[in-house]
Amino acid sequence: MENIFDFKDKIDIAWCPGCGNHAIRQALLAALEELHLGREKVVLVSGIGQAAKMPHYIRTSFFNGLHGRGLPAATAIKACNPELTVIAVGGDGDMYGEGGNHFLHASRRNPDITLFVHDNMVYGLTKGQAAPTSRPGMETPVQVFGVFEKPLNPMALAISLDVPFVARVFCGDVGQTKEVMKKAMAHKGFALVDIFQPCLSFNKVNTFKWFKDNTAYLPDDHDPSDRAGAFKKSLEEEPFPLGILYESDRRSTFEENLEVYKKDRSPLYQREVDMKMVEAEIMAKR
Amino acid sequence: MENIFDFKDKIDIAWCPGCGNHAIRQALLAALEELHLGREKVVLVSGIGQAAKMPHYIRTSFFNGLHGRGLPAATAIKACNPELTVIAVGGDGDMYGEGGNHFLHASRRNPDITLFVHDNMVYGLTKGQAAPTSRPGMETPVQVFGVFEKPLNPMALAISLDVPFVARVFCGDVGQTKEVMKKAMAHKGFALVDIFQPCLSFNKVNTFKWFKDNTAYLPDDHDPSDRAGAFKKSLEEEPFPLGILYESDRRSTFEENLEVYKKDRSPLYQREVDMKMVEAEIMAKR
Amino acid sequence: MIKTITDDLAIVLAGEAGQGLQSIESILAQLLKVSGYNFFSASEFMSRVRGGANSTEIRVSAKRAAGFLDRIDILIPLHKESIAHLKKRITPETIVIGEEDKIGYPGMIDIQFTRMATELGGAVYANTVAAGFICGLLKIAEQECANFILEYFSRKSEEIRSRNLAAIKKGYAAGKGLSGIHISMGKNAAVKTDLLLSGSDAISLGALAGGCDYVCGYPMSPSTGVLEKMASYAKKFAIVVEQVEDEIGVVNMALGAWYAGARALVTTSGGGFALMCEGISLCGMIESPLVLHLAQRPGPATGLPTRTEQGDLDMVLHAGHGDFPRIILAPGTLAEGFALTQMAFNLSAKYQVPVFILTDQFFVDSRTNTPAFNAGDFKVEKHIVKTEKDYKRFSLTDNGISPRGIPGYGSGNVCVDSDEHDEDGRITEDLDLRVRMVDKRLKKFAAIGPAIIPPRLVGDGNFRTLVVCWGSTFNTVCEAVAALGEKDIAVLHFSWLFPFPDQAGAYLRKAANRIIVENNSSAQLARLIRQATGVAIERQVLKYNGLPFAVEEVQREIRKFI
Amino acid sequence: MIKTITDDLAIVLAGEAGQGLQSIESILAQLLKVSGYNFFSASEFMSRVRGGANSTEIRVSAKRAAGFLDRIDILIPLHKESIAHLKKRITPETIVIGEEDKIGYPGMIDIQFTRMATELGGAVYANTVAAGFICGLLKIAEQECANFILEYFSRKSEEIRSRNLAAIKKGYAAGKGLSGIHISMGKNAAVKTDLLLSGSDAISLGALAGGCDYVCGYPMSPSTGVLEKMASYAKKFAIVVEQVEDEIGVVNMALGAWYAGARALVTTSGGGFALMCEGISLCGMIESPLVLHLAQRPGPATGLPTRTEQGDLDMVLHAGHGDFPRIILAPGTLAEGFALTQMAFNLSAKYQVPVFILTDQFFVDSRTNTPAFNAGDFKVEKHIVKTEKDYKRFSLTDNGISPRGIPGYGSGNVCVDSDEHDEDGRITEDLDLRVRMVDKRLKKFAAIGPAIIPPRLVGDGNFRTLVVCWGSTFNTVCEAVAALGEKDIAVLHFSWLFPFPDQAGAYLRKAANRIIVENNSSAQLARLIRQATGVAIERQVLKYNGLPFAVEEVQREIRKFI
Ligand SMILES: Cc1ncc(C[n+]2csc(CCOP(=O)(O)OP(=O)(O)O)c2C)c(N)n1
Ligand SMILES: Cc1ncc(C[n+]2csc(CCOP(=O)(O)OP(=O)(O)O)c2C)c(N)n1
Ligand code: SF4
Ligand code: SF4
Ligand SMILES: [Mg+2]
Ligand SMILES: [Mg+2]
Repeated sequence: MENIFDFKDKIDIAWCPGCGNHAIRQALLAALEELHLGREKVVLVSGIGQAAKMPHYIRTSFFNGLHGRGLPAATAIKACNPELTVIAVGGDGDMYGEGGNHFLHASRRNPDITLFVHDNMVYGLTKGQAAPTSRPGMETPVQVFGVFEKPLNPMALAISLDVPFVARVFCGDVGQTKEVMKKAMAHKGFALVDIFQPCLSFNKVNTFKWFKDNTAYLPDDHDPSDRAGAFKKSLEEEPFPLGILYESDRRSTFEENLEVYKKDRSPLYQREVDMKMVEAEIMAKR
Repeated sequence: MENIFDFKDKIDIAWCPGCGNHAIRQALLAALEELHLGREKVVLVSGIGQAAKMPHYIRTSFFNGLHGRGLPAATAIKACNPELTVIAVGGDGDMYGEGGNHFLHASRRNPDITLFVHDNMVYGLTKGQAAPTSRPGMETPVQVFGVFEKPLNPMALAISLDVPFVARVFCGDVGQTKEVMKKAMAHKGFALVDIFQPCLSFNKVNTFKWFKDNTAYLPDDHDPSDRAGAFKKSLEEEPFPLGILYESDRRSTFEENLEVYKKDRSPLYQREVDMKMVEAEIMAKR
Repeated sequence: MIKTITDDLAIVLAGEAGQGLQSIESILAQLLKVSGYNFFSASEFMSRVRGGANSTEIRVSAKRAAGFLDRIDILIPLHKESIAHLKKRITPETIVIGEEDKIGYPGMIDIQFTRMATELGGAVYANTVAAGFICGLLKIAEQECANFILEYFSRKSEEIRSRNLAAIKKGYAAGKGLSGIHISMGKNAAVKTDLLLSGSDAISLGALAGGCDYVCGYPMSPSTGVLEKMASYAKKFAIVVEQVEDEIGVVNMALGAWYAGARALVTTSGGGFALMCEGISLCGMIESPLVLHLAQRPGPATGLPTRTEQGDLDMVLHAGHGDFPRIILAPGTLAEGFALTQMAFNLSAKYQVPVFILTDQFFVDSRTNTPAFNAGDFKVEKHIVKTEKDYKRFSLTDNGISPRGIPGYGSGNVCVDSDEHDEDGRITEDLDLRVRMVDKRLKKFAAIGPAIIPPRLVGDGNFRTLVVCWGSTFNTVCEAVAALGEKDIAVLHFSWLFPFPDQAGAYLRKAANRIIVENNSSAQLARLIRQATGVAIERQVLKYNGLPFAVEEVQREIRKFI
Repeated sequence: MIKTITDDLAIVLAGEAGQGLQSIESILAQLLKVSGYNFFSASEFMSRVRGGANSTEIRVSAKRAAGFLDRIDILIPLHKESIAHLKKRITPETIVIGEEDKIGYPGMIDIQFTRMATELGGAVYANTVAAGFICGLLKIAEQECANFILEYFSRKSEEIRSRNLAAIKKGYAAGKGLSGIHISMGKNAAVKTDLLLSGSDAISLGALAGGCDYVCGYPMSPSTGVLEKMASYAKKFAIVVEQVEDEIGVVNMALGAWYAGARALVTTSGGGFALMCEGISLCGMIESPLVLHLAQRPGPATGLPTRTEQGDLDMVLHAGHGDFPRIILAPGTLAEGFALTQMAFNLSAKYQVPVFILTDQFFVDSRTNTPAFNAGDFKVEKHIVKTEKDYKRFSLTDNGISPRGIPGYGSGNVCVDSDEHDEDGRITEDLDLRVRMVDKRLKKFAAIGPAIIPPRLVGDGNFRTLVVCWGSTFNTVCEAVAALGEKDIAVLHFSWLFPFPDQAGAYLRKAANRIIVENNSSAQLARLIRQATGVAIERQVLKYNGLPFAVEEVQREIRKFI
């Protein structure tokens, strides 16, 4: 059977051959299919970057907006129509650099959307400058003395913000990537999956092999409901833990909190304003 | 003896009488004096808000820039002249809302500047909307159904970012506020002091009494060098812990990492470009 | 000497922030209107919550008049600094009324508002005493005042209600008893059925009637009023009102909302808007509707946060990189504020372009009575289609407008992209298609053409002198020009600024003498006019101290040019 | 049939991203120049790292020529798609050279670059073979080629060096031996002492000579080249180069740097600039210097990230809320790129206004030889003062410019505020002072006046037809107009756009026939001209498909209007 989210004809994918993004795409296609979602009910939202081109290679509706600005759009889309499955996708620069503030505050709102960050520790599309997750010492044409800023730790950050689903995977393991994607999408609330992804062309340090050598699956006894414990775990580096670090069901979602859905669950576009009520409101100003 | 950082004549301070900002100002004046800093070597940097008016009421140089944008300016000022003592000051909206992304990335850079955030859990200057730190349930003219977003926890956030000095004080205790300010300024690296401050006019929930009742000094045996422990502590609420939650000396500062100071410690403004070298560089293009 | 006022009274209340000028204004607004007086108020205040020196002008008139006056007939200063603060406007004609011991203005009429209030149970009632005093002066029916006060404080405790009642009566008696001022002003029963609105009210009601169901913003004076008004309607009208982390988030959220089928309004001021420019460009590229209210204040940067200016036209005209169409409106009256905002939603949905509504602090914070408008005259036009399987969001059509689908409505996919894209919304590097897409977007200028509202000519059709203005200055300029009493002069007011109304050219060329009046320092509309028509307007009346134009001032300045 | 080329050869290399067009171009650039040929190259490429279809034009000429040509004399396609990609430019005159089995273009000359390379040890050497082939065709001294290649790969292993050497020789032999093309082009020894620069190089060297010591940016095509160039100079010239988290941080960091006494450069593109508008307004308010390089690309929004357009003039003219002065420059040549950037630092420091340098992808990514310029002719003017105890940052002076102090230099305090402020930089609500401060800022327009560079007239002083252009189109337009061979035609090129050079008016009014050439869809300069002078230019040659103008195209379009 064909995957309804895939194209029937061969499409021109602008990623480099061998790029980790292809594997992520495969995992996402499989995850979407296995969740039995309707093609017309899924919206991919992205910014700009190599990762952010993903929507063009999946057959769903999409909003491919500005670099760094995927999350506010995604939040609004879900808020205006909670029936949609909304997935935000972007690069490490996109989501943690330019879009860092939206990440902070989306975490506070907790919309029921899923966020996939392709973490290749580099700016791919702009040809190889450091990303917020680049490791110290990495030299680039801009970071000529090597990166010295402390890399952002998206896991620790997300746990500090109580993002209710915090996971990391390596796209070299397409199976786990897909499984965690499915869990993230099934999770009610804001779910972050940081996906280690080698960039063949511009990251010569964090290669496929490096990721393989420097990651380790979480032990079976890891308790994702223990926030402080998850935080401690999230500080581990080389190997970086893979899997669901933190998961919590304590928070209500943004949409659940919206008064407009308390009595009427229909999406906004289906509603009509009652001009009589507007009239009354005007007349109340007499 | 007069405090050199204070004005000789009475000045018109735009804060409401009784506002917690006055106490913060007293603490800051005392801290500056007790550190024996030169008036011409101190630069206050701020954004916009009630807190951000502080520079106008202290006699130093200042850069009172845009709402939310204090940190990039402060970082650059210190980077261009490491001899200056640079203090950034702003409100909770200023620094954690509009300026959230700069907070994230200033933490990564670790400039040797001090950040004081007046955390009144409300937008004071714009008359009472919710701030990122507002507590759930608080009703305002915009948050008519009460705040439901999860309040930002600046302590947990800063610890997740490994900000090397993370403290919280309550301005009702001017003594502790001053002492922690001094330690923060003395700390080499980025230092955050989140200052609980009642806003009399617009925050009727988190009053002086509320802060008093809902804070507790850190126990003597608190170990600020234990990051995971500090994180766990930072999750405590009502009472919120007061004092230095986390302190680390493991990170080098932004300025220390700047190549331009490796051989020559003079501030940039004192330097001259060598036109002969430029000439040579041009000629190398032959 | 008895001062007699017959048809137009300018009362100015002055005091510091926190003294409650606003509450006196609120009480008077209602009471004057129900009594059949025309009411206008405008406030100027400092950017602080307590202290400083602020003032509110209250204009009571027999005929409709909503221009701002320099003249102060009666000044009620609530603190000493009021006198210095208003010194340029106080003349020997000004009657100063208040607590002589506190204010110390020579020749003032001593009325001890605070003492009276204290006698009634507390200084807090001084505002009500003052309101009562003015009602007494104006000889409003005492019972009306009493009823109103009980209603006004109906949600307060019995004690507060009765003390305010006593306060209004006490003030009333003092006002009525005052000799020295004789006010006999014509009333007009029709006023009673008028609406009493601030500019923020008009914009907000227009948004309701436009079918607005999503509002996002970030607090910023003077635009916050609309954000808060819309929040107050949130429950009744099922509107999502979200305060976003920053203005960049605001505009991107609003675009997401329109994409998903909502009708979103953004409200901001110049500095916030400056942060949205990239988002505006995105709006142009994905051909999204967007309604954005920008309440102007003096810049650059933080400028004078609580004051007024018309300094952001240039920015709004050119915000965002690249070329794409947009619509810019600037209401001159409350009725226009309502109607243009309502229309903005339909225009934006129809042409799929951003529509900007430019107001300013003077506009949003002023309040006056205006004939009731009928929401029934307005219709919400959604301009959305149910998609088919092969739906193409950017199908190339004759007029450049592609039917707009919504994700989840129909069986198609709705794809939008900030990169140059094909009809399907997918990224392209086909450079011929690029040209067709640019042409498609720019074609909308022609499509919009018929919807353009030409500038409004007020005055002598056979003008020799044409006074040109835009947005909030309408009432003041029209009143000033009328007061000149010259025959061959007219006002040309723009409430639709862009795409520039071609009809303006003929008016402008016909005039032998052209004068522009703008509340900014560089005559931004004059530049736009020259760009669009070639006509240069060298006679410029500009004001940029943060205050609105006053009728007398405009009159005086125009006089110099005729 | 033998094709003979005597004075101007257009070679186009085409292939997909990753095939190394750039390295062929680099090798040829150096070799052609040292051989005494004039060199010009321009690249067009897709926004992807691998695949797609890109091309690089290499123009070799006896006389200086840096216009972009449509014509392709020799096409070297490295992949099959090249042919479709360039089909509009391929004519029967075009000689196609390459691997016939792979490309399959009828009548092409079969040269097996890859096979030759494989024989030498690997397909990776095919680029060097191709470069050698062109050198052979042009009969560059073989020894020169050999020496250069050893130098070029001097940091690589011995094996790589020797294989490249073999590759260049092999290619050379094939090129030299080719019958069917005869190239005999005049050489010019003077070219050898020319500089060989890209636009990015020129801007970066100008910044060095301007005393730039702080660079901040956020990567964005096509502006990243300057960021990376400056980073490459960071060590030698002690420059702080910081990649900031976002463009808002960029501009605020740059303002902080200038405040502390650095000379900061920002480099960005349209979308990044759009995010800086609030910061630009802050710059206006605190009267900070700021030098900002904006490399334009087609918008709106993400648009066509790697392509060229002149679509951001409108935005830059009006960026930021409120009124304040600014300077906008747009170099037309490399020499101007260098000199204007150098000057920008001094102008900005002197007048304390933002100075914008507008380039575009075509400008920054093109490379040509140009007579050497002398850094010694330029001086760094700091325009800072040591402060006294009572120093006032915004002292009111006759020309609006206040001596600029730096914190830590002298005994005074340096206070700047985004709110309206007094002379000391402290927040004020004194509305008369507000007016003086606005006037102070706007006075700088007059101060800047004498520094304005008038537009450059090229061609017949007794023109009837005037072709107007700006920025990067200079070379192409001049060449096109010269090629028309008409007598009464001239080019008017603006490299200083704002404050608008008044001198332009006379030229424009003198012309009977005015034509504007702009690489955008709406003739933005034409609008500015009309706004500033009243002169409308209705004859417009516009291009907005993401590619630069070609000489032939401009010639053809202008011809229609004369
Ligand atoms: C406002 C803005 N700034 C800069 C850019 C240029 N830009 C495009 S993608 C990108 C970063 C790409 O890195 P990342 O987000 O990590 O994605 P990747 O390509 O690595 O998947 C940048 C800086 C832009 N498009 N918009
Ligand atoms: C870009 C921008 N957006 C909005 C504002 C309006 N504004 C001024 S202060 C402020 C928030 C004040 O809250 P906070 O930062 O917590 O400071 P506080 O007044 O409570 O001390 C806002 C939204 C602004 N000046 N600039
Ligand atoms: S540049 Fe890197 S991230 Fe981008 S497609 Fe190529 S390999 Fe992947
Ligand atoms: S509004 Fe609140 S924060 Fe602002 S000065 Fe008044 S009490 Fe202080
Ligand atoms: Mg990346
Ligand atoms: Mg606050």
